[in-house]
Amino acid sequence: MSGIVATIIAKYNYWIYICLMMIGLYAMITKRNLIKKIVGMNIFQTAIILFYVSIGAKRGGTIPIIEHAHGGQSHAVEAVHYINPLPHVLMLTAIVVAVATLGVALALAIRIYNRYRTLEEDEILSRIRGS
Amino acid sequence: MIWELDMAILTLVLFCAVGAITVKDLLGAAILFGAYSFMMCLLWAIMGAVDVAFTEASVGAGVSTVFFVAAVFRTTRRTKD
Amino acid sequence: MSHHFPALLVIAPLLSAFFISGAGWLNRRFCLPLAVASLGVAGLSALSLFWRVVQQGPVLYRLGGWDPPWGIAYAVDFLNAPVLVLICIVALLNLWASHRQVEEQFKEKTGAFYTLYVLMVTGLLGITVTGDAFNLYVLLEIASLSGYGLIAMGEDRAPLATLNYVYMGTIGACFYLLGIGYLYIVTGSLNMADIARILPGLYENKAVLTALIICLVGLWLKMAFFPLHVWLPNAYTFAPVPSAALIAPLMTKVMVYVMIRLMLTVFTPGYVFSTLGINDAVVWFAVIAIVMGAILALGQRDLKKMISYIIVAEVGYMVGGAWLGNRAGMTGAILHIINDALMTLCLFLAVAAITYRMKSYTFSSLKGLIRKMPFTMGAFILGGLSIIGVPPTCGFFSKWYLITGALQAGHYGFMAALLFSSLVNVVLFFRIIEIGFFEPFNEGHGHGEHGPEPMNEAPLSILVPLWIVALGLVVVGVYTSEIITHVLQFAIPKAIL
Amino acid sequence: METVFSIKPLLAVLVSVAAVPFLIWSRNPNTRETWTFAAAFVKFGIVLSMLPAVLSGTQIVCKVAQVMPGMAIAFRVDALGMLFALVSSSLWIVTSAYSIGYMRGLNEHGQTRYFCFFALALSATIGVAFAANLFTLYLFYEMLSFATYPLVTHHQDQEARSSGRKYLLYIVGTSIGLVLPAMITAYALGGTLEFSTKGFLAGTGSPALLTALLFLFVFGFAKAAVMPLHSWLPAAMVAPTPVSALLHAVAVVKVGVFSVVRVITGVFGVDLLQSLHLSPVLTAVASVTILVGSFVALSQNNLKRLLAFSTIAQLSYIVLGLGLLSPKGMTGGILHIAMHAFGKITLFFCAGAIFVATGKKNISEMVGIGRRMPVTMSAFFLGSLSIIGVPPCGGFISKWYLVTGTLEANQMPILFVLLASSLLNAAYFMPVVYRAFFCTPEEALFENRVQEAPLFCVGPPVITAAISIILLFYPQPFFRLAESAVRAITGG
Amino acid sequence: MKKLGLLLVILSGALLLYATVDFPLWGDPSSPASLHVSPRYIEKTMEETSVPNIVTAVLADYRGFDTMFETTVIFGAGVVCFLLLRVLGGEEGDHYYRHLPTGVTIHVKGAKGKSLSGEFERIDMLWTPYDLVIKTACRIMIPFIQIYALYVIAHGHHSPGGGFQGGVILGASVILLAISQNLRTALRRIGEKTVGILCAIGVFIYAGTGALCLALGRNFLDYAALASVLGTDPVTARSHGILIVETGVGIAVMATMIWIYNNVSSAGRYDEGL
Repeated sequence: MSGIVATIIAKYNYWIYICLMMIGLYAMITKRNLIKKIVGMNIFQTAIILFYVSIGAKRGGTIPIIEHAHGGQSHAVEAVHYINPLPHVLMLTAIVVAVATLGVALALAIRIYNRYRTLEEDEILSRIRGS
Repeated sequence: MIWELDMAILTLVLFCAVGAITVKDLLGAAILFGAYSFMMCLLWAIMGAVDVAFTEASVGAGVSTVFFVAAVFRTTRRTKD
Repeated sequence: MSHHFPALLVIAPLLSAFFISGAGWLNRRFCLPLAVASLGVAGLSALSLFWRVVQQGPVLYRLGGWDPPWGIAYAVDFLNAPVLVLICIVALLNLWASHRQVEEQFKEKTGAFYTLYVLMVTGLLGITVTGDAFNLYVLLEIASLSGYGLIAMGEDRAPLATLNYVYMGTIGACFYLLGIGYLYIVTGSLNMADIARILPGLYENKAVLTALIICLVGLWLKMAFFPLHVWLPNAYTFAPVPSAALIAPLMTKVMVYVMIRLMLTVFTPGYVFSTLGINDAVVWFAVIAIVMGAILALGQRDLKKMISYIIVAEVGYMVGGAWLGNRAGMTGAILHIINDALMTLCLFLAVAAITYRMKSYTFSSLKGLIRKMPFTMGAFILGGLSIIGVPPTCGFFSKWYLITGALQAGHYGFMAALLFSSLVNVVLFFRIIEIGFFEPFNEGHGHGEHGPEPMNEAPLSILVPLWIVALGLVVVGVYTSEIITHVLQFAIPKAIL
Repeated sequence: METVFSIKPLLAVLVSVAAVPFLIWSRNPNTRETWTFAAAFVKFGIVLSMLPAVLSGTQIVCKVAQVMPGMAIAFRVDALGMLFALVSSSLWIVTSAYSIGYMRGLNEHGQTRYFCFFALALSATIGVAFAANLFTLYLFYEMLSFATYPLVTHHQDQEARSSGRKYLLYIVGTSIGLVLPAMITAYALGGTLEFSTKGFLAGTGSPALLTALLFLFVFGFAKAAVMPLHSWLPAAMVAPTPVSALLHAVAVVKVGVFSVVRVITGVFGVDLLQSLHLSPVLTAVASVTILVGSFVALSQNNLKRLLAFSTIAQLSYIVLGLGLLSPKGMTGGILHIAMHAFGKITLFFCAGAIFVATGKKNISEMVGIGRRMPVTMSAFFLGSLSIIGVPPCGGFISKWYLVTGTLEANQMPILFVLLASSLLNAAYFMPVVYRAFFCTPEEALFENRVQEAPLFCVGPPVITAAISIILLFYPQPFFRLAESAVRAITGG
Repeated sequence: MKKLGLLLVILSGALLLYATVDFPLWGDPSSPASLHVSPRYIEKTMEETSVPNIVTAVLADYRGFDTMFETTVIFGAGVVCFLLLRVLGGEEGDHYYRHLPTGVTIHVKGAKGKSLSGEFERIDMLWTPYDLVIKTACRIMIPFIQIYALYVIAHGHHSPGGGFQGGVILGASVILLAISQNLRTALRRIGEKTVGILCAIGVFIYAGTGALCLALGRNFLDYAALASVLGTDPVTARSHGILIVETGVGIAVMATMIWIYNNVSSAGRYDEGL
């Protein structure tokens, strides 16, 4: 029993990230509303960030800010005591990219709405064919 | 890291995500997306990624949601799915 | 200074982007000179880097002064040096050709357009030169994001096409990011060379296999490999011509370069070709891509869309060639990156000239065009011949290597697909020539000397770059041997026979 | 064999390309035609200046660019190429004169374009003649295909459009679909594309593969019009007559045949073909083309179409001669390149002259024309004699050698094919001549005012007919070239 | 379409799940990711850059090049939004003004917008009165938010935060102003041109610092080169260099967030906004 729990704990993060990613992907593929797709896109991106942050997690490690006293010489730092900071750095970048993409996508959606007065893809397509 | 808390929030995140894409109102979707982001932020804080959590709190739950709301305000709340 | 060229290459356009953006608010006249100057500096850096690589071998540049696995390194080698030069040349020529249209079309927003243009080039150069897998993702996003902006400013339907591109492109980039994450979780490194060093012990690891597949799918989305191509035709068709002429030659080609880079440098040929058994499957996908691209191109009734579908087929050439798993195929694929970029540029500049005068690019507007715009159509035909693969234009030589590769690999399906697409290209281009040459039909039998019909050529600022590219097609073709013996042959690891 | 480096072959190729800008920029027709003549004479002069060296057994080589490892754009002038270059460059002069008469006589449009592409086509032809390797040959072969397209479709009407389509479909389709893969395979097998007297494919692949390659080449060079890839040739007869004359009796079709000859002799080599026992197959294909072509020609009413089918049949003589793989047969085949060229071009010139003078294209409308246009029709008669292969015309020599070749190779059926074909030739040419001259005045379909065509139209056929006759008595340059070519091929 | 999408999603999900079998356990301290590259960051940051927050050090120094482009991405997004949405010069049509003391609304037809005296306020057709409570509360909150943002930027060396987070908060404070009052009020405080130029300046500070290092003879972004300019030892120079670029990031991110918000919330017309 404890073995199963241990496995679940050990991989649960990864499973959830896969679920989230698939939710986002599903929304992007099947939803016809442009903004809904954008929401899906953001969920998708956030899921990947979750994945990376999970890589960085370290049992028994603390947040990656070194304890030190001002002025005093700090003691030797051991890697095992701190969480892996590299994924965090990467994910800061990824979050920024996500918000940048979000801005662009929303701007496009607004332009499309101004032109066709709807956000539903099928309605837009029928309007393009109609005109 | 407290793994029970971690798992509980992970499950909540899942609900928020499903909610955000199924709700039939774009403003609702935007707000649920905000909640989703905030849950994520909590999750990362638990995992010790404080900087990422901070960023997600200000960007994902904050500015992104504002952008969404602004865009929905400029377009329409109506959605068919 | 000379050993800072790898940084300068990317920094010059980047810094100028900020100045151009500022100039856009303060005084728009400075935008174009700034852009030209910065791309010129980048071009010179690329050329001198190319020269140095040919003379002395690969160059490594440590950004921030940190050693590679910890810091980010730029690595210029035989594979990316020619691509760097190519990007600079294409960007500069297109800037020259299209500045007039940009200023007419964008008016107050000229500054923003040039900013994005330069940023896009920065991104592409960075993607090509970087030796760090994650850095590549960030630069990829810069290139894509500015690409979205450039494309969306086109016609009525451009925003919708762009939004679809945004969706697909984001999925693609995210898949790539995810793949890098999978590699990171098993190797702990982000530097390409470092990953390649660690990887041999992990060939059996399922995460590595998955990483390869996800990265590939992501890149295929970005490069519009057949079933994943749906964003491309609309995006390139509705984009404004100046942007299309930058993005169409470069974006897909740089993505192919990234794929080859991953195959050769990160995953190593030993893993990609020997341990995995997916070569054949990928080449068959490429066959489908080529055939479908060709068939879909046949169904089009306007110039830009036709060329877009040709690009889809050409991507199939390159992917198939790279995955044949032998030296000739790989040489053909890399050579085709260069050649296809030039051919596409030539065609799009011709389309730019036609659009500039005729205000349309549908087939029906091409009637009598060979009389009206003989120089433009001449260059267009030259580009078409290159796409068909007629010697001595460069298209012939890459096709030669690809077919040789297919023969050596015993992959006759790929060979047949290449020949089929060449034949379809003959039909495509001669259909246009027919329209331009025959219509409107002369009454009677065409006897009797007509007075000279009004010739209405595009301005020289488009024609000169257009012809530079068109003649470049022949020059590159004639110098194929030099390119291969001095550059490309060192770009392919000795392990590939 | 001695080898000399010289840029003359390159000059010979480029001279007509260099003339194109002058043609475009010359404002009035007279300057334009002067430039055409100048280029034609210069080209002929350059080719002629290389003749003595070639006759003395020297090879002139010129390497322009190394385009791929082991593959170059290079020229090499040997006896075979010299013969072909001599024929085409000398006939360009005559055809230029004829073009001027014809185009002015009919007041055609787009003459500048016409002369430009004509010059380009000639460049390509000489390029093929002097090509030192298969790649260079292919390059100029393709260049010729595209340069002749505007000539074939010169009239720019619906008929020209559909003919142009057919032309390109056959020519470019086969060259990309068949020759290109064959060439790449040959390169992959032999590691080179350089023509050599023994060929470079011997011992490199399985017999089945090599046989398949040979047929890819023979059918791939569709300009040779070997059946079943012949039907572009009648379609291309919509072109103005000078184009048909030079390109479809001389340059284009001969380039196809010449390419086949080059492949047989330079890529495969006679020994290899002999060891593969391919001679009967080749000759069989050629024989079928000869007989079917001749039979179809019998039923033609349009004079130019008749000539086209006759060409299809005659071209296969050359393939046949080579396919015999006997020295005499090959000599005959190679000589036939020259002999047929002079004979056939005469016939085309005459057909064009008739069209210019009367506007008639069909044989049934030409009854009694010999009385009105005696000079033209006499030339026509001589030309047809040359094609049939009877003295006093040059065609006799080549046919004689072909016949002896069949005897030498001990191929009796082929002998019968040749004889039957000669009879058929006579059967479709002689009625034309007969009806032109021998008919009652009541049957004649022409009014009195019909006269000979302008001098520029009538002169050329007379000249070429005269040359045809001279060639019977003085075939020396061509004969010696053919002989030394065959010597080189067989290594004797 | 739905079924096909589901199938695709399940397939790719299965592929990803398949790979997790070979993943190291979650939080395993001996996973390759924790052993290969990252230990050096943790152990050497203090002596090499003298920045206790490892994330900041890696972000702005070891992998500073990534961050420069990250900032550029944001800048690019701002430019794209401007290019796509901004409607320039299209001020023709009807205009509405409200007389503040009395609340009377004036309708001006078919004229270019003109600025009336301070007693009038330009409004949109769909105008709703503002809530005084919200307005006042936000007015009080905004300065504190801004001070906090500056703290986040400046204290990024020692605590979570840095240029990016601080910049976003700073931008959010202006956005809050635009939401609680209206966009025009916010635009009066920080105009379009200012935003556009600030954006460029912010990223330029980053890239320019890098270029300065290059000009001083070290590699691009090697802040140790700044030691001679700042008059400190190379390690402290790195620390200061990080602060400089973080400031640049802060400016750029703030300006871009405002820029994107302005364009999105008014669809490029720069009217009242939300």
